[in-house]
Amino acid sequence: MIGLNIVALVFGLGFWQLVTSLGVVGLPTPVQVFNQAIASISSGLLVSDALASLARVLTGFILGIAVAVPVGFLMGWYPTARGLIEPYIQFFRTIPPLAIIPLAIVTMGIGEVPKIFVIFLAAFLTSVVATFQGVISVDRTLINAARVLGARDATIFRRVVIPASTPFIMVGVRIGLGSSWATVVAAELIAAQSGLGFRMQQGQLYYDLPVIFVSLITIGILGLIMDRIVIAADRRLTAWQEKA
Amino acid sequence: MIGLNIVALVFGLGFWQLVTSLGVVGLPTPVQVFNQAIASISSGLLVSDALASLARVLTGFILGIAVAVPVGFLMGWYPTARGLIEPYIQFFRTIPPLAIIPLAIVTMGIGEVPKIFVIFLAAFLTSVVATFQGVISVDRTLINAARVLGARDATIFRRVVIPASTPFIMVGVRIGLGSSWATVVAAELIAAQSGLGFRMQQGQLYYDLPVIFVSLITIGILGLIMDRIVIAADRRLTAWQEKA
Amino acid sequence: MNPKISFKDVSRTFDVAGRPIFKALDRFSLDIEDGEFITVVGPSGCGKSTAMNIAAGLLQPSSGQVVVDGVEVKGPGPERGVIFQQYALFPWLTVRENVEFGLRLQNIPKQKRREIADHFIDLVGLKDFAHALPKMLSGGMKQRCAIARAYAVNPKILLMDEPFGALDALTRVQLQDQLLQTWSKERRTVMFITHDVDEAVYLANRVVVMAARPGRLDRIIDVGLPYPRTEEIRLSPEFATLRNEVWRAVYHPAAAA
Amino acid sequence: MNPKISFKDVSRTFDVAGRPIFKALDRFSLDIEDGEFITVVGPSGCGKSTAMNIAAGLLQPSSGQVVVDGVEVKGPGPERGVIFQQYALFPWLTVRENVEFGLRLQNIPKQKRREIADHFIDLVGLKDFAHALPKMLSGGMKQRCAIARAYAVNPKILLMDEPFGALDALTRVQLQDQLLQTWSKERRTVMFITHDVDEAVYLANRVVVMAARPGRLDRIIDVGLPYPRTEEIRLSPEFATLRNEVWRAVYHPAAAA
Amino acid sequence: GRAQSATNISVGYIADFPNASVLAIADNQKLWEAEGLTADAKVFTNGPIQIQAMGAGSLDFGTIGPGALWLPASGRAKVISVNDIGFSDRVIAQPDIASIDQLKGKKVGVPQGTSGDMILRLALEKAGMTVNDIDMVPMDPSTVVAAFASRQIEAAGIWYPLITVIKKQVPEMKELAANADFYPDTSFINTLVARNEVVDQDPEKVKKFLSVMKKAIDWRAANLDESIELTTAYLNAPKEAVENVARSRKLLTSQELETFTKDGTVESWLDQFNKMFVEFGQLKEAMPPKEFYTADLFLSA
Ligand SMILES: Nc1ncnc2c1ncn2[C@@H]1O[C@H](COP(=O)(O)OP(=O)(O)OP(=O)(O)O)[C@@H](O)[C@H]1O
Ligand SMILES: Nc1ncnc2c1ncn2[C@@H]1O[C@H](COP(=O)(O)OP(=O)(O)OP(=O)(O)O)[C@@H](O)[C@H]1O
Ligand SMILES: [Mg+2]
Ligand SMILES: [Mg+2]
Repeated sequence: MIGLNIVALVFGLGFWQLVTSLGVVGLPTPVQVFNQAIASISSGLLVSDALASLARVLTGFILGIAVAVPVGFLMGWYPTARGLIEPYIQFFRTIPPLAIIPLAIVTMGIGEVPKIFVIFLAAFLTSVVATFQGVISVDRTLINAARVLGARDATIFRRVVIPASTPFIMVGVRIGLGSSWATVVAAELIAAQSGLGFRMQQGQLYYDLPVIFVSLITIGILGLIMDRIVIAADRRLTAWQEKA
Repeated sequence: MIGLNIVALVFGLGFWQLVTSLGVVGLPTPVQVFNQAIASISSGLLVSDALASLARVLTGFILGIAVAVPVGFLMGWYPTARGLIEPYIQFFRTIPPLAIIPLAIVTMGIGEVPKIFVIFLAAFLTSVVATFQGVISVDRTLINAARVLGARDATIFRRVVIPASTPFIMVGVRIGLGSSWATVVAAELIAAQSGLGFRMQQGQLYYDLPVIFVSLITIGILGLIMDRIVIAADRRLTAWQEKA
Repeated sequence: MNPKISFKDVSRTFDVAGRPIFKALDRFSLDIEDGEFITVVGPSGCGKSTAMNIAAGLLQPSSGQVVVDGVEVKGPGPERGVIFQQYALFPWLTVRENVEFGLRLQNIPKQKRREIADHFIDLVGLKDFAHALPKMLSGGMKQRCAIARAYAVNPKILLMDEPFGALDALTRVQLQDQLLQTWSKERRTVMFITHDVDEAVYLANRVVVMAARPGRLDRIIDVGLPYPRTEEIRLSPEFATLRNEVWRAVYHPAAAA
Repeated sequence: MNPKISFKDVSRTFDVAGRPIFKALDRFSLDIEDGEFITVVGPSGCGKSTAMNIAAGLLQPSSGQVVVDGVEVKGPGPERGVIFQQYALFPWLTVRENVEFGLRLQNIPKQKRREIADHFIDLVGLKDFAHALPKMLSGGMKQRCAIARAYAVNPKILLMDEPFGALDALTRVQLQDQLLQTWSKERRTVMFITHDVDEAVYLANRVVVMAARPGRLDRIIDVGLPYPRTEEIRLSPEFATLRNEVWRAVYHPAAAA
Repeated sequence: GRAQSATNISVGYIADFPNASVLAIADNQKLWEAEGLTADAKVFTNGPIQIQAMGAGSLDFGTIGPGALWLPASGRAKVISVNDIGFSDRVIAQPDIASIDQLKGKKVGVPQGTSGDMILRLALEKAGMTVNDIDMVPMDPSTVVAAFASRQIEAAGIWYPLITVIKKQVPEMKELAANADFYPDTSFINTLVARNEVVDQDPEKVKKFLSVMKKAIDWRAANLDESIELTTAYLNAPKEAVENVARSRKLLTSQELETFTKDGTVESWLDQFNKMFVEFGQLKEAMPPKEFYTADLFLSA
C-alpha cells in the first residue's frame, strides 16, 4: 500500500512538473515550491505555523467528534431529540464557515476561541450526521440481546451502539477531519497571527504562489497523517468485522 | 416529527427575536429579515438567485455522487486503485474550496463550469470516503452468496455492494449535500452574476445584514428540503433494514 | 399458586404494506407454572418466535398481554434470559467478553465475573476459544456461546428459541442433560422452542403444540415421564407413544377456530 | 471415470494473532463421484464448513487443492450451488427476487425466470411470501428461501451446509424426499453437511465422518441401502445398524494421525 | 520592563507596506514607550474584519484602505487620521485593448468594493460610461490574477503588487487608468481608525496613539529605504513586492496632514468617497465627514 502511495506521489509530482514546465498555467514548479519550503523551514515559520494550525484543528476536531457522538446518539435514539435538533444541524451544515465568522467575532472576540469554534462546528456538523445514521443502522437484534441481559439506554449506548456503529462514526471522523483542515483557512481569517491558513492568506495578498503552495501542501500532508492515524485506529476498533 | 420540527423552528425564531430585541448583538431581527425576504421575492431577485444556485448545486452534487460511488467501489475493492487514488482524495479533502478557485478559473474559464466543478469536488470528496467505507463494510457472506450464484465483479458491485452499502452512501450523500451548499458561496466568488452566494457576498460588501440573512436562510431552507428528499429516498432504499 | 408466566389472549399482527394484515399469532393463551419446563413445537412460521419475543418484552402484542410474576410485561429484563434463534452475539467482543456482558451489568466484581464466565464457557465446550471473536467461530460454536451468555446471568426464567438447533447430536444430548440438571436444581421456569419432536418430549413437563395460519395454540400434551430423564426413558415405549402423539398433533392440526 | 470433486490433501489453518496456529482442516482427502450423494457429519467445529467453503471456492486452502471436473478450484462458480449455514439472503430483495438473483445472471428471460422462481418458491412452501422481505420471515422460512435460491440455478453440484437445520420435522422430511428425487432424476452430485445422524444415513451413498482438533477425515461409511429411500427403509434394522455405526464413529473417533 | 503607568492598546493592521510600516517603525523606534503605551499589534486580512472586531470590543485601533471607508461613514468606527495616499491601483487590459472606450461590452474583472472597483468606476465615468456599459464580473483579488493571466477576462480593476504577477504572464498588458489620473481630487487614502467607544470615553488614549503615529509617519517619509527594510522584516514578506508598493505611494508628513485637515482637504476626500459609496449603492446615505473624522483629536495630538 505504501509502495502504491509512493507511486501515486511520484506520478503526481511528475505531472505537476510537466504541466508547469510547459508553462501552460501560471503555477510554480515543484522545485520552486520545494525551495520555498526549505526557506520557510529554516526561518522557523513553517514549523510555528504548522503547530499553530495543528493545535487549532486538533482541539476543534476532537471537541467536534466528542460532542457529535452523543448528540448523534440522542438523535438516533429519541425521536423527540431528533425532531428538535435535526433541523438546526441540517440548516447549519449548509452554511459556509465564512458566513459564520462575523457572528463568531461578535460573540467570541478575536482570540483562539472563535477560530476553534469554527473548526469545531465543521467537525461536529459532519460527524453528527454519520453518527446518527450509524445509530439508526445498528442491528436491532444486538440491542435486544443487550436489553434482555439487563442493559439500560446508557449502557446500550456505550457498549452496543458505539461499537456497532464504529464504521459509521469513522466515516464521520474522517470526513470531519477533512472539513476541519479545510476550515482552518477560514478560521484563521479571524485575526490569526500565525498558522498555515494565515500564511496562505498572506501569500494571497502578494499572490506569492510558492508560499500558498507550501501552506496548502503542508495542510494536505498534516491532514493525510492524521487520516492515517484515524485509519489505524479504525482498523483496531473494527477488527471484529468480517470485511470484504 | 414535523410537529417537533415546527416546535424547534418556533423556539429558534423566539430566541432570535429575544436576542436581537435585547440588542446584545448587532443582528437584524426576524421581522427585518422577513421584510427583506418579501422585498427580495417581489423584486424577483430571490427566485432567480435561488434557481441559479439550485441549478449549480444540483448539477455539481449529482455529478459528485455519481462519480463518488464507482470510485469508492474501486477503492474498496481493488487495493491497487485504493493505493493510487486515496492519497489524492485525502489530500484534496483538506484543501479549502477557496484555494481551488484560481486553478479552476485558469483551466476552466469563468463560466458555469468552474462553479459546478468546485461544488462537484466538495460533494465528491465527502461521498467517496463514505462509499469506500461502505464497500469495505459489506458483509462478506453476501458477496460470497452472489459469487456462488455466478456474479462477476460488475454485478456484485451493482446488485450487492451498492444496496448493502446504501446506509453508508446515504451518509455521504447527506454530508455531500451540506458541503455542496456550503461551497456554493465559494463557487459564486467565481464571477457569478446571480445566485444566493453571490447575493450574500453583495450583502457582505454593503454590510446589508438582512440581505445576508435572507440568502443564508434560503440556502438553509433549500438544503433542508433537499435533505428531506434524500431522507425519503433513503427510507425507501433501506426499508429492508431492521432498524433500531 | 399463580402461574409464573401467563399469556392472556395474545395476538400479534404484522402490517406489511400492500398485503392483507398478517396474523402471526392469534389469541394465544397459556399459563406456565413456576418451575415448569415447557417445550413449544409447531411448523415453521407458526409464531413460536413471535410468542417468545412477546414474553421477552421485545415485541409488543397487538392485543392481549403477557403477565410474569403477576406483573404485565412492558419490556425486557435480566430475570428473563433469552437465547435467540439467530444467536445475536456481540461481534466486537470475544467469547469471554460476550459471556461476561450480562455479569458486568450486575456489577459483579471482576474476579467473580471471570470465574462464572469461565465456568459456563467450559460447560459449552468453548474453553479453548475464550479469546476468539465470533467471526472465528463455527455455527455451532456461536450457538454455544450464546447459550453460555444466557446461562451466566442465572435468570429465573429461560426463554430459549431453538437453542440446540445447530449442534451435533452428542453436544446436544450433553447440553440437554445439563439444562435439565440446573433446571431442577435451581427451580427455573423454561420455555423452550424446538423443531425436534424427540427433544420436545425428552425435556418437557408439557409440550405446547402450535399450528399455523393463523399462528395459534393447537394443543397441550402432558408428558407424564419422571425426572431425571435418562437414555432408558428415551428408549421406553411410553416415550415412543408420546412422540407419536406430538408428531400427529403437529402435522394433523385441528382446523382453525 | 474421474471423480467429480476431489479433495487432495487439503489443509487450512487460521492465524489468529497471539495464539498458536489453528488447524481447522488437516490433510483432508476425499473423492466424490459424479452423481454421488455424500453426507458429512462430525462434531461442532470439526471443519465441515471449512471443507465445503474451500470446495465452493470461497476460501483458499493453506495447502493442497480441490479439483472439480479435472480443474483446480480457483473461485466460485454457478455450476457449484451453495447453501450457506447462515442463509445469506439479500436483505433488500424479496423472496422472489432472491430466488431470481441467480437466474438473472444467466440472462434468462423475465417470463421464464418468473416461472422457475415460482416453482421453487412453491416447492419450499413460501408461495404466500413471495413478496416478503427476509426480515419478515421466520428462521425456517429464511432457510427455505435460501434453498429455493440455490435450487433455482440448477447447479450440477450442490454444496449444502446444514440446509434443513432450522426446519420442523415434517417440512424437513418433505424437503429430504424432494432433494433425493431431483438428485436421482437430474444426476446431481451432492455434498451435504448435517448434524443429524438419521438424516445423514437416510440421504447418502456414503457418510463422511470427520473428527475435530485438528479437523480431519475420520472415516467413510458406505450406506448400502437402495434408492428410492422410503419410510420403510428408515424403520428397517439395516438403517438402525448404520445409524449406530455412524453415531459411534462420530463420538468415539480414532486418535489423531 | 514595562512602565508602571503603561496603557494597553490593541492595533489591527493589514500585512502590506502602507498599513504595517507605521507599526514597524513605532516598534523599532520605541515610540510606544515614549507615550507610555503598550501596543498589541494584530494582523488582519482586510479592513472590514477589523471593524467587526472593533464592534465586538476586541480591537481599539486599526488601519484600513479606501474600499472600507464606508464602514466609518456609516458610523461603525471613527477615522482618526489619514495614513498615506495610494497610487497602486490600475485599470489594466489585455494587449489588444488601447482605451477605456474599448471596454464596452467586454468582460472586466473586479474585486467588488475595493479600490480596484473604485478606480474602474472613476475611469469609466471619465470616459462617459458606467458599469452598465461593460460586462462587469465580480471576483476576488487572487481570482482576478488567475483569470486575467489566463485571458478569461479582457480587463480588470486591480492593484500592485498583484499586477506585477500578472505582468510576468502577460508582459504586453496595458494600463488604462491609474490613481494619478484622479489625484488630488480623489485620493485613495489609507486611514487610521478607532473604535467608537475609545474615542468617546478615552480621547487621551487616542491622542497618545496619534502622536506615536504622527512620529512614525514623519520618520517613514524621511527614511523610506529603512522603512522598507523594517517593514519587510516585520511582515516576513517578499522584499521586492514591499518595495514596489512603498515606492508607488505618496507619503505625506504629519505637517502636511495637519494642513490638509485644517483646510478641509481631508474632509473633501472623505466626501468624495461618500458620494461614490452612495452611487455604488453601498450606502443609502453617508454621514457627513465631520461626524466620523475626528479632526480635533488629530490636530491636538
Ligand atoms: N417483522 C415482520 N414482518 C412481517 N411478518 C413477520 C415479521 N416477523 C415475523 N413475521 C411473520 O410471522 C410469522 C411467524 O413468525 P415466527 O418467527 O414467530 O415463526 P416461528 O414459529 O418462529 O418459525 P420458525 O420455526 O421458522 O422459526 C411468519 O409467517 C413470519 O412471516
Ligand atoms: N475466520 C476464522 N478465524 C479463526 N478460526 C476460524 C475461522 N473460521 C473457522 N475457524 C475455526 O475453524 C474450525 C472449523 O470451523 P467450521 O466452521 O469449519 O466448523 P464446522 O465443522 O462447520 O462446525 P459447525 O458444525 O459448528 O458449523 C472452528 O474451530 C473455528 O473456530
Ligand atoms: Mg422462530
Ligand atoms: Mg459449520
